[in-house]
Amino acid sequence: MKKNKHNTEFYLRLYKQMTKIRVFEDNANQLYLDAKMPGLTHMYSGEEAVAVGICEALRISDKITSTHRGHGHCMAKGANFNQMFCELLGKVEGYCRGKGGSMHIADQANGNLGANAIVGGSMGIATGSALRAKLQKSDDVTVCFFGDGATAQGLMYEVMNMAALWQLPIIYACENNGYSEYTTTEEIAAGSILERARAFGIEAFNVDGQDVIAVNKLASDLVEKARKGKGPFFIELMTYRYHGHHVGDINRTYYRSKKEELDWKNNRDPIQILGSFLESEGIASDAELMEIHSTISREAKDAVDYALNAAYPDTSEVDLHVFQEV
Amino acid sequence: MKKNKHNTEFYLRLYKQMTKIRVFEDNANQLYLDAKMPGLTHMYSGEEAVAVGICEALRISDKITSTHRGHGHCMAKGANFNQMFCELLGKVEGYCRGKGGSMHIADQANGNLGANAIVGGSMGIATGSALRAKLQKSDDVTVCFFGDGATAQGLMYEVMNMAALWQLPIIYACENNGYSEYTTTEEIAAGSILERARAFGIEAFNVDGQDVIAVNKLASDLVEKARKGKGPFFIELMTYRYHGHHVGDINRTYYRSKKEELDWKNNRDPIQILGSFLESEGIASDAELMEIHSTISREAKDAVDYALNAAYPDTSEVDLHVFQEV
Amino acid sequence: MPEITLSQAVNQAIAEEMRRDSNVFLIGEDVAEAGTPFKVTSGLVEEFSTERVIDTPISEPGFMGLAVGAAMTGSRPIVDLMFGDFLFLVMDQLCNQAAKIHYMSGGKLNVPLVLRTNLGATRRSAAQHSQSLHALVAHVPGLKVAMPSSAYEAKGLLKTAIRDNNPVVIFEDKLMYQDKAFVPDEEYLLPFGEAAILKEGRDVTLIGTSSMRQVCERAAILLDKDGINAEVIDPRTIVPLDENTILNSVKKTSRAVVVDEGHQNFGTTAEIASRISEKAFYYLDAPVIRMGAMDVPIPFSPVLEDLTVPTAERVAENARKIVSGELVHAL
Amino acid sequence: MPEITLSQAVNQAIAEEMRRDSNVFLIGEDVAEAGTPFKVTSGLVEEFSTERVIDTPISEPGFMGLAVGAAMTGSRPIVDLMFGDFLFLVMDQLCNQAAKIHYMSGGKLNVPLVLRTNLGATRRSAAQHSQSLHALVAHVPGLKVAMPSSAYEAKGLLKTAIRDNNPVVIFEDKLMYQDKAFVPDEEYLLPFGEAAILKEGRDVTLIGTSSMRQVCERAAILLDKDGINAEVIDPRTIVPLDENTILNSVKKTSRAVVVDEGHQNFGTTAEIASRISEKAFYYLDAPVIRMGAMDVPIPFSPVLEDLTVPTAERVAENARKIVSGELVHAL
Ligand SMILES: Cc1ncc(C[n+]2csc(CCOP(=O)(O)OP(=O)(O)O)c2C)c(N)n1
Ligand SMILES: Cc1ncc(C[n+]2csc(CCOP(=O)(O)OP(=O)(O)O)c2C)c(N)n1
Ligand SMILES: [Mg+2]
Ligand SMILES: [Mg+2]
Repeated sequence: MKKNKHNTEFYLRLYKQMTKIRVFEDNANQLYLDAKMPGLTHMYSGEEAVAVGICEALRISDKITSTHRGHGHCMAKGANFNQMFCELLGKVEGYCRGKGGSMHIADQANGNLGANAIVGGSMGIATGSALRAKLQKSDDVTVCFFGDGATAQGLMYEVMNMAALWQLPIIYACENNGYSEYTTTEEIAAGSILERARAFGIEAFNVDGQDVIAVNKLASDLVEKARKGKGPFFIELMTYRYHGHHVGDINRTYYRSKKEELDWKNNRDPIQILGSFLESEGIASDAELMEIHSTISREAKDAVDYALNAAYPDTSEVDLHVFQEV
Repeated sequence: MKKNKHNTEFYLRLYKQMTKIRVFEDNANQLYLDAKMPGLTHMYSGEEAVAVGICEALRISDKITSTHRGHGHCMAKGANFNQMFCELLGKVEGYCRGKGGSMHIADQANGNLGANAIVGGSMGIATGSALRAKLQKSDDVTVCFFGDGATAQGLMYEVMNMAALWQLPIIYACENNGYSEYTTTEEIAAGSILERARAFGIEAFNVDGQDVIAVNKLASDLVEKARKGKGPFFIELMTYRYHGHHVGDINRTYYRSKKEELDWKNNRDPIQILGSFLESEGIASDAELMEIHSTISREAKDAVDYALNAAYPDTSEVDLHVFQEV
Repeated sequence: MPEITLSQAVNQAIAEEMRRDSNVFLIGEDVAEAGTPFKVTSGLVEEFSTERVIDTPISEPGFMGLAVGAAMTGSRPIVDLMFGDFLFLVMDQLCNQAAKIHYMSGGKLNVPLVLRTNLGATRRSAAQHSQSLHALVAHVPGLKVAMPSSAYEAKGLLKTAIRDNNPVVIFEDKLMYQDKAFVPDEEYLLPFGEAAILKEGRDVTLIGTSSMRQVCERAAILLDKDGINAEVIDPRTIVPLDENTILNSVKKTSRAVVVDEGHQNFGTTAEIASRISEKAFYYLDAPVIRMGAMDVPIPFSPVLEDLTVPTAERVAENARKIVSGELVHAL
Repeated sequence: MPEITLSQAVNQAIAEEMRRDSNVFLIGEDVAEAGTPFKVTSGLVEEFSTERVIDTPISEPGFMGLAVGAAMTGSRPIVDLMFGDFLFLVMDQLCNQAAKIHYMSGGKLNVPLVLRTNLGATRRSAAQHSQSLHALVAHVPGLKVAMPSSAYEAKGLLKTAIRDNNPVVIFEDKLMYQDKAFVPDEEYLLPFGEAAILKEGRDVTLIGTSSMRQVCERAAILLDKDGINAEVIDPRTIVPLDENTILNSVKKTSRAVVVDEGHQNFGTTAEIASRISEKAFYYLDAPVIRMGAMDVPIPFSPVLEDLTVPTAERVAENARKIVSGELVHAL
């Protein structure tokens, strides 16, 4: 099936968005290795099709909640390099004035209610955002991103129950990357994750999280249904993280093999998969895709330089924003 | 099928145990109405077949955890009138030296790890008791009693997941009496309670909670399996509470009809159902059953008198048992 | 000025604010038709419908989380937590999320929610339904903590809480729901961080939060009979705490007894007493006396439970001792 | 005497107690092969197998509950809670259940469990991974609270905790895991409720818990240079609290600074300072100074985060002021 112009642009946009995330993470990792970034951070590389496929089905007024592995969600929902790198480096121009850091990036203007350093901690927030939409009779939809590990948190079942009882416009997006920290999903999840959602009367779907077009198609469908009051929904997206649990998790053969890692990187990379498709459909040539990559890399490098030279918050900020004054 | 001698005695025991609970509750309610009991209490009347059917499948070293509506579980697991009434009245001879009261009665010697005033609060405790049995390679089984309302607590899903992963010898017994406080189960539970357990890979069963023989048969089966390491299991027992949510909940037509109450009392009473069966099988006559009832009533009256005259704890007990000294 | 119960005062505050601002809604267990076990919210569902008076399953962490998310996106939820003891269930959503979101987002997001709950023992409800846990939330930056001591404060502070743009935890004394007080006909709000001086005095300052305000007032009457003139102060909110009113009083009286129904150890009395001892050091003629609840789980048996909470007699006795120079604790 | 890291000290304590008592087991997230993110429990699963070193799903309330039930029936679980911030998730099982069961059952049941977790900021981990929440659990009757300040204390206190028949929460300083200290070759236990006097002095008492002990020791060195002779005390456990050692010291020095990494408001410094002010009232020459962490969520940015925690310089500065009669706070 020959793609029409609209789809061509859209597919290129998917490609660019995924590339932006990958490039962002490569730079963040390098900042860590160069000891220029305070603390640790969790890389989204490998999972780009999940965030991009879903967020491209959303509009700006739709909301998302994100996780400790949140850079991808944040970029996919519209964030820019400068403010993100500034936040990662604790600079005042960051999305949270340097107060949140990697694990708490929020981008209110684009509808990102924030990353969360408590696994599963944003499930209530996401569901509450959907409740707000319903109370306001708005047709905004909220997407709650979380990992397979977060399915062990009881909070998820509490809020899915209420979302189902009250038919809230929310989509629970479980990024199943096979691991929570250093433990495989089989070791921590009995039964079936999809069946758990279904047992609460929630329609649930499994999708290849490396295929951005498949993800986007399913997400677009469900978002439209949720807008019409037919939510909630649940999606399990099968994916993989390329790096360690965090940037410092270098020696990981004791919990997963190099072979497995290589297999995903070589054969199931979401950017490559879309790239091959674009080439085979004649939408973009290899050179064009390379050009996209290098443009974005330059933008990222500029942003890194900008962030490295940006100012830290003034020390007087330390006790600002504990409370909002009226 | 003609019952053999063994069954005859066993059936009579089921009848007596259920009657004990009913009589206990009638006396407790009267103590409340006469303003002789401090605080409030939750009556188990109507649900006797659940506790008795299950606990009669257990031996003394098996454990149970109980709920705010816990008198039935406590009696069924072997407690005596004197210590129970003493506890309800805050007397030092009570099961907890008067410190626990109705909502915290525990009877360690008979394997009752305690009632709990936090809805769902004992689900972890019960599962931990089963973990202990497994670690010790003992074949003791633990039963966790809880209400339909407690299925809304996330803790349940966390511990069911671990019980399933580790095949723990535990039976989750959900007493579905149609209400949590003043709200019907449909209003608070989306989907299906049984499917929720199954989604965690736990075999789950539904049984008529007014039919003590059916309850006991299922429970005996599952207890035997659990002893052999085939746990966990889940049972949903359909039942009804005759009184209000607590003794003070008198005007309840706004949330359930008198007709509904009468229907359960007249047509689905667990003691009547077993009584009719005993008569029809020629195991006991109406007069014999009446005699059982009056004997137990006399025992209860004596225990009430005993408890009313028993001593309160000495004031020096107030700061005893905060810590166990070695 | 009509005399109404604390329960009615809370009900009025919620109704008035719900009428004023359509973003306000109420959520919790059995808050609608049942009007809560304490019948505090009766009638609200009839006026505002089940859309804005929302009955939940027994999922405290869950509906607390929902409220945080709704608040972040424009609602102003009032969460009804049936017993203060259930705070332990919602601590993550309250303290790791609600309290920190404004700060973590560099001021971009905020969480205007009110968590209404209660405190107070001697209701024969035993260890899991009798706790006074306000000191725990007061320790967490980002939460405000209000402790109304009568129907008048309950209404005025709750209305202020609902209009505050930050998470506020308000503790009602469950034994006081039927107690009456005069309340103005006109609308009024009580500001946070302003203590009330309920009785002026010159010999000793009695500081009592929530349920302990009345205990201090009764103690002051007992002391009057002995010719001891006590000043009685109710902080009304413990975060923010009106340090000035307290310090000014102690500078005048040179003596203080701090009374609170939370456990004494690591509790509210420690914070207030240590601030006085530090900041009014040169004015004190005697050690500041702390009187919290005993450091034991609340026992069921009435004969034990009644021992755990400060009484007017014991407050008066301690005040007498420090006024007469006979010390209570000093070694 | 070998010098070992705090991490090794904890590992040894667990291993020794698991060898000694087959009822002891370890449970938590990634405690087995991964040995926790801090590598504290590495090697234990090899010796004791996955039966006694149990990896759990990310279900803090759930495995905390399991530990309570296992403890009630004869086990002695050690629960590994990866970050102290996750305490907010387990508060119900810890505070409504574990802490109260012995009391509520009239002494029949008991809960011998240890909850190992950590505290400490300045690791650039931001607001949800940097809290020092020991004051919260110290407020709840029925829990003991230990705060080791070096490898030596970490081993000795943890062994005592494991043998205690009550629930004990032990807070390790996550910044100290690689810090070394001398530890005896022979087995030793450190009793609860006995403070350590780390340096004797006559001019001022510096009381520092956990991470703040080193801060106080460094402050004492700075003060020495000014000719001020500070006494340094580490309470080691805050429940039970060794009041006598602290009071005796202050009676000698007449001045005290209390330093703790928990938030200051309603925190540990309030409890210790108010006890000193009350019980050593007549011995004090200056107000007791409290220095807790700032009352703000911990910010990510290093330039802000470093401001939130007391430093040796600031402790010394405050001590100098009270010694010289120049007050810090007194109005
Ligand atoms: C409540 C809580 N428990 C534990 C942790 C520590 N932790 C951080 S990420 C993580 C694993 C999460 O796994 P998953 O949800 O699958 O997300 P992934 O890292 O795979 O994206 C854990 C255990 C935490 N941050 N919060
Ligand atoms: C955590 C918690 N939330 C709320 C309550 C108040 N409460 C006590 S019993 C009850 C209803 C429980 O319903 P269910 O589990 O079905 O048990 P039932 O009373 O029907 O036996 C509620 C909400 C509580 N005790 N604990
Ligand atoms: Mg994962
Ligand atoms: Mg029920």
